[in-house]
Amino acid sequence: MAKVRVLIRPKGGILDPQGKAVERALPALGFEGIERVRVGRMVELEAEDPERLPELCEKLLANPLIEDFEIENLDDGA
Amino acid sequence: MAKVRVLIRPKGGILDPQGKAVERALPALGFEGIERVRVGRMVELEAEDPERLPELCEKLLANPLIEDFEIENLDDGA
Amino acid sequence: MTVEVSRHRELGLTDAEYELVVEKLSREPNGVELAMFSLLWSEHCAYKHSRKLLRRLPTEGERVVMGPGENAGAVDVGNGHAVAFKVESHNHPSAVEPFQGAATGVGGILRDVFALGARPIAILDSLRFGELDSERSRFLLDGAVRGIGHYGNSIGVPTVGGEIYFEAPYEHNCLVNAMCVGLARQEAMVRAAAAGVGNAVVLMGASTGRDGIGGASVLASAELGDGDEAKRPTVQIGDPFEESKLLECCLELLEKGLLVSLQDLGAAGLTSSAGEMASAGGVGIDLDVARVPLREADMEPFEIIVSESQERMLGVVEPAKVPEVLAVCERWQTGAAEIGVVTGSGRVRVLRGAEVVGDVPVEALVDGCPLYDLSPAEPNGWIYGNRATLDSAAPAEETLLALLSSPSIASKRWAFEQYDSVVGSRTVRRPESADAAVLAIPEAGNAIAVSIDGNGRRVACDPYAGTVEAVLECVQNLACVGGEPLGLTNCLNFGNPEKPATAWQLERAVSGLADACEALGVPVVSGNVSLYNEGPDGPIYPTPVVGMVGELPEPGRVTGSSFAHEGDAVALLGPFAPSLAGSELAKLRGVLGAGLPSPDVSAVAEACATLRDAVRAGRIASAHDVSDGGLACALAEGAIGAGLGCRVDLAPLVERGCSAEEALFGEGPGGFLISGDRAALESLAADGVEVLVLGEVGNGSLDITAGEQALVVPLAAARTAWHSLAGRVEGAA
Amino acid sequence: MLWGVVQFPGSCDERDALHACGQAGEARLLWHEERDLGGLDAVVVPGGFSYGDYLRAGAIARFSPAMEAVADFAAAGGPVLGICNGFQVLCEAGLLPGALLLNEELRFVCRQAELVAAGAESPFTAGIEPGERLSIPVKHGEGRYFAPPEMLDRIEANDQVAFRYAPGHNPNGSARDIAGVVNEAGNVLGLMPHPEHAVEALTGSVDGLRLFEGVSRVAA
Ligand SMILES: Nc1ncnc2c1ncn2[C@@H]1O[C@H](COP(=O)(O)OP(=O)(O)O)[C@@H](O)[C@H]1O
Ligand SMILES: [Mg+2]
Repeated sequence: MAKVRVLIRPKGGILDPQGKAVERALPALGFEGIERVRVGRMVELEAEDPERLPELCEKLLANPLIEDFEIENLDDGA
Repeated sequence: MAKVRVLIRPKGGILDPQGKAVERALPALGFEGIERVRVGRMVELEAEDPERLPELCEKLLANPLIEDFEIENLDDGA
Repeated sequence: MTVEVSRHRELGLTDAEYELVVEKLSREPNGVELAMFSLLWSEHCAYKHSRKLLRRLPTEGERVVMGPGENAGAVDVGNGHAVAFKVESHNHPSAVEPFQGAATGVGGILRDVFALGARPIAILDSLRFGELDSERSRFLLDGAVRGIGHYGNSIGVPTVGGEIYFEAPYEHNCLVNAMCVGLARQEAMVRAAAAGVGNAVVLMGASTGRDGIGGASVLASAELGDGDEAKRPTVQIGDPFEESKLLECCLELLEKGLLVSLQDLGAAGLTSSAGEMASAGGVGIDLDVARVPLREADMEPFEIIVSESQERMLGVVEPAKVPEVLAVCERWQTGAAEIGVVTGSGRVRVLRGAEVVGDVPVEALVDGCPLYDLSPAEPNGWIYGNRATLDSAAPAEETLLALLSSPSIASKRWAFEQYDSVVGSRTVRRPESADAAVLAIPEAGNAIAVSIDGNGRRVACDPYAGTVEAVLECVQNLACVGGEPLGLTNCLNFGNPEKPATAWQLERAVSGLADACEALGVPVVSGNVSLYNEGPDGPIYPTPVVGMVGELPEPGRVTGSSFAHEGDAVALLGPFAPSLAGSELAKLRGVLGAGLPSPDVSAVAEACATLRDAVRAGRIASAHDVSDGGLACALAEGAIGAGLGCRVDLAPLVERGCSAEEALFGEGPGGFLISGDRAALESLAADGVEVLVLGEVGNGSLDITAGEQALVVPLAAARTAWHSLAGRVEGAA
Repeated sequence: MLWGVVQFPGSCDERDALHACGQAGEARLLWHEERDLGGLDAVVVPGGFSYGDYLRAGAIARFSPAMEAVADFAAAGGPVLGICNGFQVLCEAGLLPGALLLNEELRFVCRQAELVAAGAESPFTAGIEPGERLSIPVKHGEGRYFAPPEMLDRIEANDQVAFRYAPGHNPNGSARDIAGVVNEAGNVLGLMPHPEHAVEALTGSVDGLRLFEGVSRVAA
């Protein structure tokens, strides 16, 4: 089984209200100097056949119209 | 500014309804041999002072009662 | 022995209780048995400080189908149908993790209702937080509201009503009470009693993990080794998707007559469900923990039998029907495992495969816990703090705006818009459109009205009168939509009953509840008790929350709480005797103290009957009960909702001796603000109920005269104040 | 006129949809594992939370056997109505353009919404004049309509916008106030507001009934 992490983020240019909400909350908590916050999803899984993961991402885990994804292999010490 | 990625995942032992729902759906979609699906969140940001990020995670980005977080520095080629 | 002694204490059992366990078993309990006893003999499961008091509540009535003791109460709504309902608290989990705490609170009360075979058709929520200027209160409020919405919206049950109050004593111990209302065909309903020696015990729904293994974690640290992070008990996470499937599955099983009985798994998990089912049926149950589907493979038997993992139900099934039951579960993609059998032993035995790991008599486990008498003592005066935020010399206009924007009075739209209030196609009156929510019941050819009420501050001022008022407010809210009470549920949220002052509050409140129900002829069909609600500064306000279901014949006739037409007369109906004692204004001025006027229950009941008939006959255009903030706030609410001002003179109240302030802002039970055709309103007095015409609807402002005081507030200003909650929650966040 | 209402595990508005369809014809539930749509004249993919929607609303539901059959039904010109979550399912399945994102305010919102008919032609909008206003509830947490600007231009140029939120009534930050769109052929309509919750005066409004009656009239 291969251990894999899929990172899914809103496509550039699409309003990310979750990221904006984090940015808005920062000053009240006393955090300055934090920018470009983007909130996405992470899916971690173990797969027998990692070759098919891009297909899984395109079909199910991400919606290509609004999201980009990235697959990280966690086994080779990345 | 340091580019940083925060990975937030349900703590071990905590029910992860999202991961469970995805895992259950996979066989019907023709994906066999995928296990241990855990769904979490990813926050990417740029920070002037990355030292304070653990505090930010505990206070705002993650819920320490039910989530673990991990901070990845994206600048030094990780 | 010394180890054992410290363990039972850490598990919450007193030495005497532990001795009693040893006596009942005729030996020392092992770890599994100790876990079982400590949970079932906890306050939460055994009601050891409240059960004797609760015996005072009237529980019988012609329309009662199921009373206290079942998973929920149920009343007859006609045509072979029953309405099941219950309110329950999830205060402590919500104070730790408000989103999941509130979500699982909703999930739990839904299971109580569908355990009877009733399809949930409505949720109501009653919430208490510290003052809104506290960051912690806003965090808890936001989480709790999101959590309730998340669960109810996802599972497709409308949240149709509720209430939210903000008072400093709830700062550390918020209250999250959820009520569920369900509808059943009486024929398809089941009780929770296990029956039939040899019948199978089937666990349905989610797999079992280490959720909420509260006090029993002591055993975890003793038996599993300290510092084992991953094995520490964890917060319960709700999964409405799982519950949605479980709900449909259970209802289908009951419709098909495949279950002998059904019970939800709540506090203390399998132990309490199995124990209570066996006790109710006078039988025994064997459970094999090796057959329980687990989320984590390495769980110990004691963890499995006390786990509070959500979204699980326990069914008793005749052996021949087991395959069909499993097939229905399969179709709904809900887990199901035959984990045990009904026995004639009168014991709950816990097995791991062939090995017996626990064996206790059902009677000792479920009914053996000693019940305690309270040692009440009336405290000396007002035991809570006071904080002035409004100058007592403030002009009447400013006072009215301060009251309207006080978060306990301000519109709760910010909250209820986060709830789906329309799913199910029954919601005839949504939040804020009338004093009670109204749901059509075409199955019985009528409708029900539901409301949940309880002003803890007034109960703190006078636990007896305040609790009577909570019941009256609920009855009044139903009357505003033409509803007649069928039954009552309640949740008693109090502090530590071992303290004499809290014991006194509890004792007085239960007396008030009992007397009010008796006088009104409304049976108590279900309820819940939550004690030990305390913060570092002391107990919460004593907070009995009352939920009611009423019946009305024709939902199409229901009026709203806002004025309807320009030029309509405005009148006060009922025996309203306003006082500043315990009022929102007294709070803002920081002058709260002990004592409330005594309510006249039968006079209020008569006014309710008159109003109910008038609404049903379509004789009035709007009805709103006068509650928090007094007549001036009731008038403002009627006006804001309509976008129509009003011009009224409270002279009739002043003439009988009310001060201008009492007439404007005084509170108390028994008052209704009604509007409509003047002659029609006046004719209501023929029943002997007082009707005072005060003025008329119209003009763009609130124009109110009371003796020497006169105030004119533009409608827009009143609206801004009343809708200020969202800005204050979000703006500060 | 026989309507089919798709039922997924965890969906929750299917009974309401069934009730609404029942006022404009006959209706039956279509279990998510069914592939046979024989005899159906129109299909509703209802709102609710199919499969929990934990990943992304509608993401899992669109792969169900019933949805495969619905895609074929739509391709053959059959009328298909996706409401709320059903709209999301149809977008995920590529039967409708665009996607639905988290509400801009990041909160679930349930309220009566004012819609304006935007002129798209479809069986569902058959009796509704462009510019007419309808009062229909919305209730969703993920209903912000999104499509890239070129796609939005194209949809508008093709008259595929069926409903917009009336000015000042956009509850979720939807692009160009879009509340509902049709496919190019006009036989598939998706919208976030819930017409099935607006079919009786008793519960608030009858404006939603017109969408169901429209199809029945066209089919008759
Ligand atoms: N937490 C809540 N959830 C749902 N509805 C609420 C909530 N709080 C208040 N409401 C609704 O707002 C309206 C006004 O509430 P409230 O002031 O408590 O009414 P009343 O004074 O008539 O008891 C009611 O329709 C009530 O159901
Ligand atoms: Mg109230």
